[in-house]
Amino acid sequence: LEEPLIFEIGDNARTGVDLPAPPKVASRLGGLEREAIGLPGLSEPEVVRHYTRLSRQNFAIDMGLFPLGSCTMKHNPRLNEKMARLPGFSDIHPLQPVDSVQGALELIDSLAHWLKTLTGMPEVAMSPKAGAHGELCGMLAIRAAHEARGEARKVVLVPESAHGTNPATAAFCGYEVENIPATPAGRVDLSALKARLGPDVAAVMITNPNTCGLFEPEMIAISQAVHAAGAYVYCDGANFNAIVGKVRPGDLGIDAMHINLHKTFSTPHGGGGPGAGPVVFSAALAPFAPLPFVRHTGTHFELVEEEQAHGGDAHAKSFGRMVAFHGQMGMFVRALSYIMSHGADGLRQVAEDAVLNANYVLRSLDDVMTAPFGASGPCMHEALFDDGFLEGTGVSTLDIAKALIDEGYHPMTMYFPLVVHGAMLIEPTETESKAALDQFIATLRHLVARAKAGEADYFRTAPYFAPRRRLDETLAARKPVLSWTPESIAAE
Amino acid sequence: LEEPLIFEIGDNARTGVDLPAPPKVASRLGGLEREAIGLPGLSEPEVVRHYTRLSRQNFAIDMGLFPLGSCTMKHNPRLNEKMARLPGFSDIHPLQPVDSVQGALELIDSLAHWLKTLTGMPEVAMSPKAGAHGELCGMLAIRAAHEARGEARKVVLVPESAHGTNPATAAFCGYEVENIPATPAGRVDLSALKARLGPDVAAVMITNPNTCGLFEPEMIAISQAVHAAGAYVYCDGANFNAIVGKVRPGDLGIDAMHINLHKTFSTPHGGGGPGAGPVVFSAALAPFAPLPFVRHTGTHFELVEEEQAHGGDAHAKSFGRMVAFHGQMGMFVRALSYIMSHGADGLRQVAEDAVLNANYVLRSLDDVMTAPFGASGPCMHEALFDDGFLEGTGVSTLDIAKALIDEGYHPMTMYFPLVVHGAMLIEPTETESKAALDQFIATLRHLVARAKAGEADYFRTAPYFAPRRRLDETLAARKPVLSWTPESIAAE
Amino acid sequence: MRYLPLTADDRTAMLGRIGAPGVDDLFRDVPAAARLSGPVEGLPLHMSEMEVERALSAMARKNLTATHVPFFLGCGAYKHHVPASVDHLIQRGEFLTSYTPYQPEIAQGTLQYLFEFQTQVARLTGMDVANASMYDGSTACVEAIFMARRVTRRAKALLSAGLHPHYVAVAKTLTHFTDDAVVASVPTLTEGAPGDDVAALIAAIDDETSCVVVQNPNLFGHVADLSELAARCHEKGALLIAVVTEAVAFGAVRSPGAMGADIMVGEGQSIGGGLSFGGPYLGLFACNHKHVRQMPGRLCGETVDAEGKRGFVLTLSTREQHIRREKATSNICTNSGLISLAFTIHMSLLGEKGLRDLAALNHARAVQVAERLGAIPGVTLLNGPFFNEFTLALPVEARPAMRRMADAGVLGGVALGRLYPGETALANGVVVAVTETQTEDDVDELVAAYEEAVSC
Amino acid sequence: MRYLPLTADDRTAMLGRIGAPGVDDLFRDVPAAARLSGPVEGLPLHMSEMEVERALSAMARKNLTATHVPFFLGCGAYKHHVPASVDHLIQRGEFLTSYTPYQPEIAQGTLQYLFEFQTQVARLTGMDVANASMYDGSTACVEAIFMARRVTRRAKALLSAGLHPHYVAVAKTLTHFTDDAVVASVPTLTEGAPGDDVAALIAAIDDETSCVVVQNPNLFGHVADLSELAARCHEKGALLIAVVTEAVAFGAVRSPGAMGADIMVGEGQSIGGGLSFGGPYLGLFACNHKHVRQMPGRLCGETVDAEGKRGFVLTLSTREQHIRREKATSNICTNSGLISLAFTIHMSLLGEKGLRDLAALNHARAVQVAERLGAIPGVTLLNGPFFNEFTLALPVEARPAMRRMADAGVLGGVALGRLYPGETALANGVVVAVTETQTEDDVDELVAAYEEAVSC
Repeated sequence: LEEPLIFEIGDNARTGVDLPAPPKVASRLGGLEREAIGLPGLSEPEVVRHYTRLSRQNFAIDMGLFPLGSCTMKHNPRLNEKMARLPGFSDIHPLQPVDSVQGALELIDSLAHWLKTLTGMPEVAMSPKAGAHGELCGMLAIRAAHEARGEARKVVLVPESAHGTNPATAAFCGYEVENIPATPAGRVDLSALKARLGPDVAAVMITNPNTCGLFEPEMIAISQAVHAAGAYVYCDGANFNAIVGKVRPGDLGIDAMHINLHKTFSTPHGGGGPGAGPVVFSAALAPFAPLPFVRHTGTHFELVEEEQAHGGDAHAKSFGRMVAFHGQMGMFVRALSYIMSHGADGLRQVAEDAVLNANYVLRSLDDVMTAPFGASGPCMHEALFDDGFLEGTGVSTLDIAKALIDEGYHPMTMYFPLVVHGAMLIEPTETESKAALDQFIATLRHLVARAKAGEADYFRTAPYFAPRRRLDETLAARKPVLSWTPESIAAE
Repeated sequence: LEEPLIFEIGDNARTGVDLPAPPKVASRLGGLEREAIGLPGLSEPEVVRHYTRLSRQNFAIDMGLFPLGSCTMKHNPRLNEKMARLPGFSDIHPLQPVDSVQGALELIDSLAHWLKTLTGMPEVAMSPKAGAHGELCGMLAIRAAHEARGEARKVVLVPESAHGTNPATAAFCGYEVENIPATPAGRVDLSALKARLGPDVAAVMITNPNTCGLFEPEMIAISQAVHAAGAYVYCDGANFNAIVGKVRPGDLGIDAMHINLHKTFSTPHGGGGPGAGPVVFSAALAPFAPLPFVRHTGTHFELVEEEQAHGGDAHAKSFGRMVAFHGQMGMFVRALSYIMSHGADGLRQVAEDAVLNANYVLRSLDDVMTAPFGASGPCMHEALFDDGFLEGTGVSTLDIAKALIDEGYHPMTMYFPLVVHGAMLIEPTETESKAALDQFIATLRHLVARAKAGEADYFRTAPYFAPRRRLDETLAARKPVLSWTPESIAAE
Repeated sequence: MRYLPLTADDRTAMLGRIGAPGVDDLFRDVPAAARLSGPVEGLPLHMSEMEVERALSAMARKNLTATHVPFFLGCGAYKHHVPASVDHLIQRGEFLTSYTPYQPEIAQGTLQYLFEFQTQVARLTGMDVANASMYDGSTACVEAIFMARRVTRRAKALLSAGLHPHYVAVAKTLTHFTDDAVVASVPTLTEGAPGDDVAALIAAIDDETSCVVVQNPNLFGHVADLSELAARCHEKGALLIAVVTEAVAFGAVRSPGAMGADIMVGEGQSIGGGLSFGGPYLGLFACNHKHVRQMPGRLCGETVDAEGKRGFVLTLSTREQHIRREKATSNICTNSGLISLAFTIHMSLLGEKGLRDLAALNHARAVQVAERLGAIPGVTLLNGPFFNEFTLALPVEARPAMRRMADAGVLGGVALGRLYPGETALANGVVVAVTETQTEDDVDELVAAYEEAVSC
Repeated sequence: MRYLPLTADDRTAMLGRIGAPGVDDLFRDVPAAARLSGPVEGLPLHMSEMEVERALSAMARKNLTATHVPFFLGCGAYKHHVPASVDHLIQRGEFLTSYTPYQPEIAQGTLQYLFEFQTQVARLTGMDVANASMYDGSTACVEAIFMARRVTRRAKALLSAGLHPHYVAVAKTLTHFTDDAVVASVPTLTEGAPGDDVAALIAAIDDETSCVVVQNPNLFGHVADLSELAARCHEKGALLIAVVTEAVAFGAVRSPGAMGADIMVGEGQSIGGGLSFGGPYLGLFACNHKHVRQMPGRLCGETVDAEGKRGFVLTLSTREQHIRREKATSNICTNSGLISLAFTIHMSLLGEKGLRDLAALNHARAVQVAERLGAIPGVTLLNGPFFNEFTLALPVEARPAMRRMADAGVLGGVALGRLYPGETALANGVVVAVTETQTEDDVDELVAAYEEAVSC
């Protein structure tokens, strides 16, 4: 059964809610009454069935292994959902008098304490709404710090293997972006970096572990060189899952790092959000961090949210407010629930198992697939392959990924990072069992064997058993249909 | 991907729960320590994925139309689930002092009031756990009433079209069961009934609307005849959805009727339970109803649960306790939530729409399918067909039902009631839209056309696209494998 | 009318196709005298979701909930911590809104978990096979008595004095109308073994006895070795029915099967279920291979489909009422599907290690609390061996004491006067259950409350 | 370690295949100086689910929740009744634990609801197209200012005095580092039209102006006709950005599109979302066809699959950062997927009729409450037209008055002193929001609380 759109099944008469009749009053809308809207009405049974059916067209962690490199698709404990729905967290208003939300502020303060201690950094800004927003926060603090010194540095250095968000963020903050090449071993080229550093460079944005799944062994040297040049080190924290509890970024000389709560700390991805991207800061950047802040004074939690409150305050040089209100409270509760469940010991085990799982995948496949940096030693939490092993088969990285769908898996990350050809980046995460990995490995080996056996035709039109075959993305972009009208594209 | 059993994926080392370490104490188990158990251990992610995947092999109301006659598979509002989980209902112990559970007793009393008023009956026993248990309750009260009069009547009359539970229940209570034939119009044969009534007859168990989906137009006359013979009328309330808010069974002379809360009042079927089967009683049977009872005295709710409390009490002749504790509290909350949502006006609309939907199906299909009682007038909430229209096609009722699965529907009830050949009993319920019915009707017409066009081979091995093809039920019964062992049947 | 999809236009169009002038015409078979012309009188009209929520929440708030106070009640219903994932999974529409799995092609989800449930219950109880659940422990218990009659063709059941008095009452109610004789006696609070009457039962077994029904741990928390009783039953051709009301005990106490029971019935609410004021609960029923065809209730069995793939179906249904009508083994038609699913998921999460750890934690905490309460002057701890529940003798009548304690916000135990209202010899007794859920503060408040109660 | 499936045996076997002597060997690239030898110091170890629940519940209980007290706060976050089915559906694992729908073959569930969401938002706002949501209203607002710069190639934004001060602050923070000039002024509590500066804005538009940003209803609840302002913007080549923070108003107040707005940004929390102490919320963003390629954020579009079946994909992604890197229209990578799903489901349940009824109910209740509060001696109702929110001038400073009210268990409004801490001219102002959720008792308590506050 094809699932129609709600606009195709609703009408004007039905509704899925009942409401008490309004009291009779004279309207005070000033004559600005609403015109026709054009929304369909449905009863509750129809709505429940519609969205239940739609959901069944999705793949999800709850259904199977989700080896999406750099996305950390790990198990989402339902305890976290339950905790986020406690009325004491879910049903409080951001502008209630602070005495009436002491528990909420305590929760934010507790999570902040964990994040600072795990990273070894003295300050954390909690309000950024997602990873990219956290990057923005970090870069704004860096820019504010330079401005406070009266410097107008214009350049941000970004390694080739950076996440796409990094250059976008730097540009958004008004910086010119320059790339730094990678070494043959997939790391930042330290000498190239040193050569480029100078008084025009504001910051280096680095990802560590990097997007090849490798730790930067020269990280301390990099930081020292950057600091010596008067610049700051921004670290993309998307890959923190590989080292949480094992390494404190503060010990590596990082000045700012966002933490994707929806990656490392398992708040659900929810089909694309909401996320949360708190940013930890070194002592050098801490004064510039954005408002608001929770401050613990004895038994009371204060909320520092007024820019006017700067005088004499530790946040006197704050670059200001990034969002209305105080950040992603619902995500904070989930993350703290996850963090407390693991504890300092469990989080360390998380990193160890994530890295162990990735290396197990790497070493179980590198005889039949090509691992460009496999020879340089262990990977961190994700295993990177290129498409060298597909040469001459007529099968592409994309084809392998789509064929995985029919085997019950989400595709791995494809064509990223850009530094290798036809990249396949596999991040199993620590919440997959050895049995699940063994099954996944066997499946991939089977597909590789079929590709090498000349079955390119099979691959080129996979998947066959998904809710949809391959979709025409060119048509969508060429002739954008972005909202429903009675004339369907498919009917043409 | 085939989903293994937990016994095939677990081991002894894992667990999906964490617990605080126990304090060290000397055991007081008297040396009776537990021997080896043999349960597999799994982590939480594995368990969540396993049961999520299993769930996806089920069909459910949330997925599509469920036209299962006599089962009333209607929409299950999520409000009811939310209400049942309020800690004030879900987290109280049945033996707490009654002063600490006044709200719980108020809820039971409120639901009891609704059930009594809707049925026009003066008393209701809330504790029966399900429909069949309610039947037992009703028949025990009837037997107790006869005993109280010093009579030892031995026979219960059951019409041909009765639910299978009815004769089973009567037999369970020590009665001999005799059948009453149906008229060609699918009703109880009143003259045959009158002819059989006599001093040995304890009760008539009747279903009204009956299992052919028809109302018994002579119901009042039946009751009068039964009462005149000194017997009681037990009504199977499974089909109450057809008349709720339109007709009060008390006005028809019924002495006892169970109400399947999981049918008429939408507590979820849950894959086979739990249900709840309160029983309403006429004044004649009320004194014999089972304990416990909630009694409202001014502002206080009492719980009458002690058999010793009989003296002077309205329940002095109670036949006793049927279950530990007070019945299906969780189901009571759901049912009351549903009932209050509809109100007296909405429940009346429920019956009207349920009957309208069934007649619409009947009249949209009776030109291509055979409706044995179609000529006698409207049906109630379910439309009955027989397999006359399949004569000579080589296609059976079962085949049609299984073919429906591939079209996205649950099969209708098959081969029940027994009074027609190859019965197909379709109960759409009031929570299906006209559009959903039109689609269902079109699908059935299409299948009928294919059957008549000679596609018997197609039907005989349907379904093709379900999680399983037809299963070998004979093998299962001949060689029962009722718990897991490492040797799978399928492997042999 | 948020749950009703038909619009006025729909209704008109549909009546048109039917050929009926109005909806009342469809009800023309109803005798005119019984037709209501409008909504049933004396009842309110429909309400918004918000209003229903308000009204029911107001009722809910009037109850003292176990989570919010020191809570130590047991006697057949126990508070344990249930992982959040259990309730999440059982609420998936595919489980919640599905039907009894009579159409196995589209019910493998339900059928496979039932097969897992049956296997789990069989292993926990030390029996060969378990059914797919029954209403609750009390109804499972009387079903076992009837089953023993079918197996032994005898009709006298001996019920232990340690059996939950509600279970005794249910057995008496239902057997009143059959030929079964039920022999039950009032328990005594013997120090060291309250409610234990194994020796008396052994003495009472005769050639008429169909079965002996013993709860273990019994109502008073006492744990007994049933092996000798089992042997004696078997000598006399009777069945031993073991009853367990606290399923967590399976993780610590020797199983009924290992002690020689023929049938095990129990209340499964402890695993995966909530207190819910007494229902819905989960009847467990297990027995040995040789009696399986006399077992009541649904059974799920393994088989293969037309392509040879493993699959599951309801089986041996010739025992059941919908096939056998008046010759069925019981009249039960509904099981506790969703509650058995919660049990299965919680048990899968626990695994053997988790269950043993949970049981060990329950036992150790109960021992601690028992010793603290027993040390209060005037309070006597009656139990020798026990699992997580024990009986105290107070110097005052227990039922009013527990009421006063509840008024002060402590749910301190089940007074025996509540369960045996006429029995003055039991009136000072109270049964206290301890699980993993109470905090140290809860225990301190409990001890203080008992000290206060005793000093009154 | 309930979330970690690897056993000690697994780890040993896996290290064997890898050929590593131990797990620390896998971390050998980490500089020795930065390797921790054990768990991070100063943090607790792992906890059971029960213990975590206890600790977090203890924090939650310290907050005064909107459901449990008379609650009348708004100013950008509103309490409405959300049907239970919404939260049920968004918790389905297939939605909750899925990823951004970059693999459309296995993400049609997400993609189709995004397409429905976009259509709903476009129709509600009276605009042609909407994106698939942004973080919240405040970040959507600053994105609209940047978009106006891209469209007009000008860099001066005029912000209405009636715009939420947090939105103003966010715009100032982010534009500080770009070339945009942001002009904003302090609102005045003009009787009849508090915070209204439409005339002043019209006067201020010049040839440098990229956009005018006006909230409607504004922070003070005032509802204005923006048509003339829109016409004036268009004459001058500037864009009108309309901001709506209370999405229920779409059911009662003329839409931004109908008034001539070029971009509509808003906070969608009111439909489907909870208060959640300020987040996660839902940024709405809509504009007209001609500007769609300058629109930030994800877009879902209709297409067909290889078999010709209708399907949906993320499209026009060349605007986005993962493709464009430094040339992207914004750096946003995450939307508010699950919150947009809640919005879509709640809106589907409402339908046009339900939304209009809900808005009418909000308005009527607000008018009633406003009149009662305005009748209190000393209290002045400042609003002429308003929807469900209005501003009062008290004879006393409002912020301490609201604190005292909260201490007494009434959340009576947002004191303007909280939002404009330095502005003494606003210090006696308070904004009161009324929705369908307050009972008559709540209103009575509110009125009594204000009478008390005024008399202090």
